[in-house]
Formats: sequence, structure tokens, C-alpha cells
Amino acid sequence: MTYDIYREIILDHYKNPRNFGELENPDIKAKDSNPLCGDVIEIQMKVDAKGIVKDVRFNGQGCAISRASASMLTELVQGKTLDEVRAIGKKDVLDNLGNPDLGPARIKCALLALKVLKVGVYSYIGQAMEKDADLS
Amino acid sequence: MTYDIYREIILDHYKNPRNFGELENPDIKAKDSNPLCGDVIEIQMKVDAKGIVKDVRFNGQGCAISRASASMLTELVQGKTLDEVRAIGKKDVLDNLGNPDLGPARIKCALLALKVLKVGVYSYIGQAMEKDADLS
Amino acid sequence: MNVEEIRRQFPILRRTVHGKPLIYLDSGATSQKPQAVIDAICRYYSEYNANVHRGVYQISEEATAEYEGARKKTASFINAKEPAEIVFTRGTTEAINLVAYSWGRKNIAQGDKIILTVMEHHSNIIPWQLLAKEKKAELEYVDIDEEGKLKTDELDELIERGAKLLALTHVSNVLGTVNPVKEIVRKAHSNGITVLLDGAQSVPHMLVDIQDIGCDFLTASGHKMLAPTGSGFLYARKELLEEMPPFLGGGDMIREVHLRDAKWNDVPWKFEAGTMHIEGAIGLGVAVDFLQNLGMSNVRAHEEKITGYALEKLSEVKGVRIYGPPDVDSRGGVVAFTMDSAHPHDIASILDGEGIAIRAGHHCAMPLMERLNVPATARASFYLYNKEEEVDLLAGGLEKVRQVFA
Amino acid sequence: MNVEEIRRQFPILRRTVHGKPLIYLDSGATSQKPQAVIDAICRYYSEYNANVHRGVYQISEEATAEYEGARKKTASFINAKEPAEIVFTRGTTEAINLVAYSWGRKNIAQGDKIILTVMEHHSNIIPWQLLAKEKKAELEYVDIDEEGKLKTDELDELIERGAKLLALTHVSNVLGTVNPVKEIVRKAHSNGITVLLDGAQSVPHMLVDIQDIGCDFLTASGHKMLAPTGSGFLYARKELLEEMPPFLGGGDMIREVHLRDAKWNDVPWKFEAGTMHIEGAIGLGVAVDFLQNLGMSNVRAHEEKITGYALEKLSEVKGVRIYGPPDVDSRGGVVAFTMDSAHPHDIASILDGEGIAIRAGHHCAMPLMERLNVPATARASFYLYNKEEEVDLLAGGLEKVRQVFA
Ligand SMILES: Cc1ncc(COP(=O)(O)O)c(C=O)c1O
Ligand SMILES: Cc1ncc(COP(=O)(O)O)c(C=O)c1O
Repeated sequence: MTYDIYREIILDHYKNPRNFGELENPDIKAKDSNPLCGDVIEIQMKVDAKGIVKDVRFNGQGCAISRASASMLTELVQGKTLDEVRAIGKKDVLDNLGNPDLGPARIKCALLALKVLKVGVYSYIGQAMEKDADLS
Repeated sequence: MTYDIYREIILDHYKNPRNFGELENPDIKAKDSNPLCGDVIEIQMKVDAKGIVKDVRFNGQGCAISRASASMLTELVQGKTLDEVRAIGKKDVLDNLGNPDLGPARIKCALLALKVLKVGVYSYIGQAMEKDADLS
Repeated sequence: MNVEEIRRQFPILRRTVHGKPLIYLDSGATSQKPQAVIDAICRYYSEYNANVHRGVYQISEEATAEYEGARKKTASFINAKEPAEIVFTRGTTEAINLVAYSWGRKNIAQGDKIILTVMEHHSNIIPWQLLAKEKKAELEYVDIDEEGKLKTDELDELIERGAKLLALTHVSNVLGTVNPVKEIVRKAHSNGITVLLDGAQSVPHMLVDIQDIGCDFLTASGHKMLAPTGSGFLYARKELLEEMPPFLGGGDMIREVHLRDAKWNDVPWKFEAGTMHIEGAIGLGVAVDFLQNLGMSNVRAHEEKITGYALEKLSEVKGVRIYGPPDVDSRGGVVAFTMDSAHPHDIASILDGEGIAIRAGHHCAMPLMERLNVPATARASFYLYNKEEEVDLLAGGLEKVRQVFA
Repeated sequence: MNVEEIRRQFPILRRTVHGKPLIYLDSGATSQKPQAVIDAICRYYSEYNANVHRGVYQISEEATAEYEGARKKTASFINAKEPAEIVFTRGTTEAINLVAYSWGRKNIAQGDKIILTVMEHHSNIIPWQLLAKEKKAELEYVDIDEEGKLKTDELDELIERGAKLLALTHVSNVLGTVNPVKEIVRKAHSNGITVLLDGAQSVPHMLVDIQDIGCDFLTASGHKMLAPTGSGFLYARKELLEEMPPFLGGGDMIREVHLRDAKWNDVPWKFEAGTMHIEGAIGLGVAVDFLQNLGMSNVRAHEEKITGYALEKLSEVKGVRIYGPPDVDSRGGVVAFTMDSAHPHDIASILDGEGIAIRAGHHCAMPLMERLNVPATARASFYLYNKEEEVDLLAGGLEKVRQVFA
């Protein structure tokens, strides 16, 4: 049944999002919306000289899935190198969410934050993200 | 069966069209085409001071039905007053053709000459033909 | 109107979703189809499928008769003066774009004003944005009041200041608001303003008498009124159609074609280029028969009743906020709402688990979402096959949502 | 390919006309539909009819999966690089108009040249006439030789003199001529000319490999390839689609809408405004499966055989004149002809009495009729369900015509 997707952990991240808010002078800042519903996620990061994520925040409006997914993602990237962040994929995000049985429409909610994250990282390192297979 | 429509009389008028050709300095001259097939009929008439059709010709390309119908129509109008010509209707034309069982597409062929005739007469007497119920 | 008997004619209502009977509350997006329409489609393809107008053989004549017959039925359904005032389109969107490209590009010039409302569907916004950008014309928007009704004083003022076109929806697909279009058209016309009415949410649900309303253009979607997808129509006064340049160019819309110019066919065919969706038009004719057999005032009465019941039941659920007019007689069968704890997407997902299909999102009305200051809403929309028990289950589903997000 | 087995899958072929079995020889106008497509339509409306993309409930997700699945199938059918290169349209006509309005209005300027051929269908003429008139561009036409083949030296010359666009048909719907498009595209491209290929008469009948041919745009009609009416598609290279401004504005083709501006959705959805003909797209997917199961080279071989047989049989009827190339391998399954004594309309009427459906008229190719110096022609067009016995009956029918008009 579809509302099995609303497991405790997702609801917890939705109601108490981690790293929610804004950073002062972030090095990375990216934003995207889900055309289906108009939901918006923005991710901001501070990166040190070695390319390690020092601080991360997200904000925006969204459903439980997109918000929980963003919240979990911020936990995941904290302290990682940008190369490690680039390696994060669809599977990691879904694993994080406990692999809920999301339909094709809701999966876009789950992956919105990942997409925003990648856009931010790729534009920071000055590369097009065209070939990232995880974003199709 | 559909080729019952090709009765002797229709074939005769098709092969030996009456009043086929052109007039010098006609008083009335009108032309129209059938968008379905591109067939064209032109009718020309000479009318005397009393409004009597003195001479009539038709020309153009067309199928057996449109041509026979035009040929018969020229016979019908010869010597008639313009008021009498205006009174000629769909029914007269179909009666003339022997009321063949024409489908909606072919009936346009049968009525093309009548339409041309009316356009000619109405524009000669300076009237719009909008309200002619026989032309819908 | 016997709802159970009607329901039996819609085969999809026998299906289950996640083990529960399907409760379809998204007719505002597209309606379900009765067996009569499905059968008409099968019959068309099994017995007389052929291209129309151009064939002189039997099945083409049958198809042409049914296709043009559907035009007649559609014309009489909205009380148009003649069938030639009906142009078949893919739906409301294509119909509005046709007007914008053909009538609009000819009649709208730099500095001209086009009046819209903040409750318009994107389909009645984007074509005018594109036109305004091309012609350097101006768009003006009428606001809504707290109940979700048009601020008619604001509209009156804009009308008096003058404009070329007023394009507005008859019934809002989010608020449900039924706009007082007859009065609006009267005022607009007395100021020389042409009026396009977006009938996507009215024509399927109530009696729309175009001669009574008096508007210049009306657009509607067949697929929202029991007909196949890809069907819909534009109504336009014949004089307007005759003066309008063609939109799409191609087969069947011409009388003569030469290498460098062409002459157009008569209306409405001038606007029907290429092979049309013949099945769709024929299906629309059958759908119109179906609706007329029931009687549009009965359809409307049924929807008023169920909408009233829904307004009552949903407002009993704690944390639910409903948008649009509170009085049932000034709204259509559309109920948009939000819940304080749950996002519309999550509401829809949880309801889906109960077999209930509602819509969540911006409903192609982003400017209205901005105006209401919400990112999205949930929306239940009703039609002639919905019943009160389904509203009860919807309310029950919302209680579940509340529990999950408590 | 077993024709009898194929015929059994087309229910309309069981019908009679004027007491005789229907012999359908007008597939060039629209094809008949196999039971598999009819069943898919019924299943869609009986089981999962819902608007696509915007719904988060089960049946909407099913509909979306089928709709987008059909796009994938269509893309792979013509060997497009990715599904995003396929935009669903009502047919070829809408697809060409889309290119003319969107790509054309952006890229064609005063004095620019557009190369066409005298064998084009009106749908590949009128949109360019309208565009040329608006932009003060110039149309140039390539002539044909006595066999009805393109004068390639003339075309080469025009290409070398330079142009913005070459829009030509892959297969003529009157002459049957198959144009050597791969070679033509190569030359056009090496002169910087964009190429639009009208595939209305090729895509249903032969293997069309878009990457091999290399053209920039390809248009086709689903309803001519076993799919429902109102279906068809535009193929365009993704870079082109991405650069093109939107055509129709409305729901689903946007990402964000504000009062005075909007952002567009990704391709291909940027070009699919409003509720699309979902049933039509799904039906097209099933039709593509049907054709691929048979194998397009088998379809082509079957048509070559029957066309060759028809050329032979028809030329045996006294007074018949056939247009187009005499060699079967450079023509499609279309045979246009005239008779010295009878007008094409009369031929078609008499054949109709025999249950035989052929087309008579200008076939939406008036400039070609002028070029051939005939007011109209009769046309028999074949598809995978036609058999040689039907050609015999056609020839027999023409003998009757001869007798009537003797
Ligand atoms: C008010 C309104 N206008 C226009 C449309 C667009 O209709 P369609 O998608 O059939 O083109 C809709 C439906 O989505 C609507 O509700
Ligand atoms: C060569 C050609 N181009 C274009 C068309 C137009 O196709 P449609 O009517 O599906 O838009 C046709 C068919 O009528 C055709 O044969």
C-alpha cells in the first residue's frame, strides 16, 4: 500500500529537517523545481581548499519525500570530498529513504535534491553534467 | 449499385454536351470549382432587355455527373426569364438527372453547375445570394 | 438521475487500485468514458474507418456523415447558430492557440491591451504571453477576492479603460468559481472588447448557451466531457471565423493551391488542416448525445449536490482548508484544499493507497497558486458518475493522512 | 508474410459494401487498424484512462508509462538517438506546421530561400507559403522528369546556390516516387541547408533509419501506419528542438508561469501543450509493435510485389495511363492513373459499386496535377493487408468503367 512509503524515518526528516536554512557566502548554491508540483529545493554548501564539504544547508518548499530526501542528502554530503559527492547516485538516495515503492511521479520528488546537488557541484567545478547517467 | 447512376441520358450529355463553349461578350459569366477534385465549370449567358436568356454556354473540366448536369441545365435555362432561372432548384437538377442515388460527395458534382448559374444571375441582378436555401 | 445506473456504463469504475475500488476524483483533468463512446470508437475502426471529405466511396461517405454529424451535434449542444461555427481541435489548449495565432496576430497591435484573470489555466495565459511579446501588447490581470470570486469592480474598470480582448475562464479549474460571464460579456461588448471564454470546466458540466452568453469565442475539451482524448473544439462567431487568416496549413483547408499562393476553403474547414482526429470527433458526437440524454441541468444538479456534500464533509476534517466560494450555486464540481500538516503530494499518495485518485500540484494555474500563496493544492473534482459514498471515503482518507502526519 | 493471416486481424476487411466484400485501396489516405490497436484503445479507456504526467495516482502513472513507452517505441522504430527527439502531433500536417511556426519563424528571414519540389503534398507547401509571405522569403521548386522522378541536377543546382531549408517528401503520395533522400541530405548539409523530410508515405511502408538518412526533421502520420486517427509525430534532432521556441502554449509545456513570463519545460514536452491525444500515442506504440513484429523489410517486399503486379495488370486495361516511375524498386505502393474516356470521379464511383475503395481527385497535390497537366487522377494505394486478387478485381472494375464509357 502506497502509504507504507511514509515510514517513521521519512516523517522524522520531514518534520525535523536537518541542515535546513541558509549559509552566509556559500561556495555552491543551486536551486531547481519540480515542474509537476512547483516544489523548489535550494542547496548551499561551503567547500574548503581541499574540496571538502565544510557546511551544507537546504531550503525550499516540498512534500515529505522531497524534503526528507534533501535532509538526508545534506547529512550524507557533510565532510565528503566533491569527488565523493559526485559519486552519490540514485541508488544511494533511494537506499537512504529505505527503498520505498515510489511511482514514476513521486520518484521525481525523491531525486529533486540529488539533481540540485549535482547541478551545484558540476557548475562549481566548471563542468557540464550532461553525461551523468544517474540524472536521466 | 452505384453505377446505375450512369444512365444513358447522363452518358449522352457527358459525351455530347449541349451548349458547350464560349459566347462573345456574354452578359453573365460565372465560374466555380469543386474543392474535392478541382473540377471547374464556367457558365456564360446573353440576356435581353426583358431579362430573357437568349443564349447560354458552359465550359470547363468535370466528371460525367457535373458535366451532364451542366449540359442539361443550359437546355433548361434557354429562353427562360431570369426570375424563372432563379427559381430553379436542387430538385429540378436532380429530377433532370433522373434522381440518381448520389452520395454526399458526388451530389456536389451534380450541383456545381447550379451553384455557378446562381452566382452568375445574382451578381447580374446585383443581389447577394446568401438566402438561397437551395445552395446550402 | 440514477447514479448507480450511470456508473454501470463506465467500465473503468469496475477496476480496483491497490486492492480497493477505484474512486476517480480527477475528472477536471480528463473524464472517464462510457461504454457507448468506447463502442462507437470500436465500431468506427471495425466498420467504416476512412479519411473524410476526400473520398467518393461508401465508407468514406459514412465517415464524413458521422464526422459532420458530430459537428452538428456539438453546435446544437452549445446552441451555436450553425455547425460552421464549430472547429474541431485537440482540446481547449489548441483552440485558444488557434485564436491567438490567427485572430490575435491579425488584430492585436503594439500597445493593445488583453485582459486576463489571475485564475486562468496556463492554456489561457501562455498563448497571450507569446502574442503580447510578439506584438508588444499588454496583459492585464483581474484579481480575486477572499472567496475566490473575480473582483468585478476591478474588471469593470479595466473594461472601461478599454482593451482589444478579454480572455477568461467560465469556471475556475481550482477555485470552482463560476464567473458571471453573461454580464461580463455584455459590458465588454459595449466597450468594443472581443471576449474569449475558456469553457473547459463549464461545457462538460452545465448548460452553456452561447447565444445567451453572447461571447465571441468559446473553447472546450471533448476529453473532459466523456469523449476520446485528442478531441475538443473552438466555437467562434461565423463572421469572425471568416475574417480570420488560416492557422495550420495543409490538406483539406484549401480550395486551390498554386506554387506561390493558395485560396482557402470555407469555414470551418479552413481551420482543419490535414487528416483530423475523425474518431475523436465522432466520439464527441456520441458523448454529446449521452449528456443530452441525461440533460445538462440534471448533470449540474447532481454535481451541485455532491459538491455541497464534499464542502461539508471535508471541512469537518481537522486542518483542511478549502479554497473558492463557499456557496455551491456559484461554484462548479471542483474542490481544492490544503492540509496544515501534509503537502498535497503526500495527501494524493496516501489517498492513492486507498484507491482514491485526486490531483495534487499547481493544476496548471501557477499564477493563482502565487496569488493564494501556496506552492500547490490538492484537488478533488466530480462528475456525473461520482456519488456521496465516494466523498465519505475521501474524507476518511484525509483522516488517515492526518494520522500519518500527526 | 502470410497475407490471409494478417487480413484476419483487420476486422473492417470482413465488411461488405454494396453487397460485395470491401476492397480497401486507399491506405495512402489513412490505413485500417488491426484488432490489436482497437483492443489497446478499449483497454486504455476501460482500465487506465487518466491524464498523464500530472497525476500521482496509480492509473495516471500507468497511462504515463504507456504514453512515454510509446515515445520510446516510436523513437526506436525510426532509430532516433533518444525518445526526447519525438514530439507527438496530430499527424504530418501539424508536425510540419510546428516546424514552420517554431523553427521557421526564428530561422527564416527576408530573402532566404526554401527549396520544395513540385511533388509535395499541400501540407508541405502551404506552411512554407505562409512563412514565406510573413518573412518575405522565397520558395523554389524542383521539377520532375517524364518518369516522375526528381530532376536531381536541378535540385543540386538549387542546393549549390544556397538555401536555408529543403523540405521534401520521402515518397510521393501520387507518383509513388521514392526520392534518394540520403544522398540529397548529404549534399544539402554540405551546403549548410537544413532538411525536413515528409515521411507520411515512407515511415508506414519501409525501414526509415533517421541516423542513416541524417535529416534534421522527419514528420509522419500515425493514422497512416495502423494507429488511431489524430496520431502522428515530429522527429527533430535534439539540439534543434532545444533551440526552437515553443509553438503552442499551455499546460504541461511549462516549468514556471508568472503573470508576464514563463519558463519552458524540457524537450519534447515543451512542444506538447495541453492534454495530448493519449489514446492515440498509446495506439501508435501498439501499431509500431505490430509493424516491427512483421518486419519492415517484409512489409516493403510485400508492397513491392503487389505494386509490381498492379502496374502490370492496370497497364493491360485499354485507355489507362499510369503516372510515376515504371520500376518497382524506386516507387512506393501508390499507383495513380487516368483513363482516356472516364473522369477519375466516375472511375471511383463505378469501382465503389464493386466494393472497391480508391481515391479520385488532386490528392492534396494540386501543383503536381498542374505539372502533369491533369485536373485529377484516380489512385490505388496498397498496404500490408492487400492481396493480388484485389488487384485483379480492380482491373476487372476498370474494364467495367471502360464499357460504361465506351
Ligand atoms: C480551465 C481550463 N482551461 C484549459 C484547460 C486545458 O485543456 P486541454 O488540456 O484539454 O487543452 C483545462 C484543463 O486542463 C482547464 O481546466
Ligand atoms: C506525402 C504526404 N504528406 C503529408 C500528408 C498529410 O498527412 P496528415 O493528413 O496525416 O496530416 C499526407 C497524407 O495525406 C501525405 O501523403
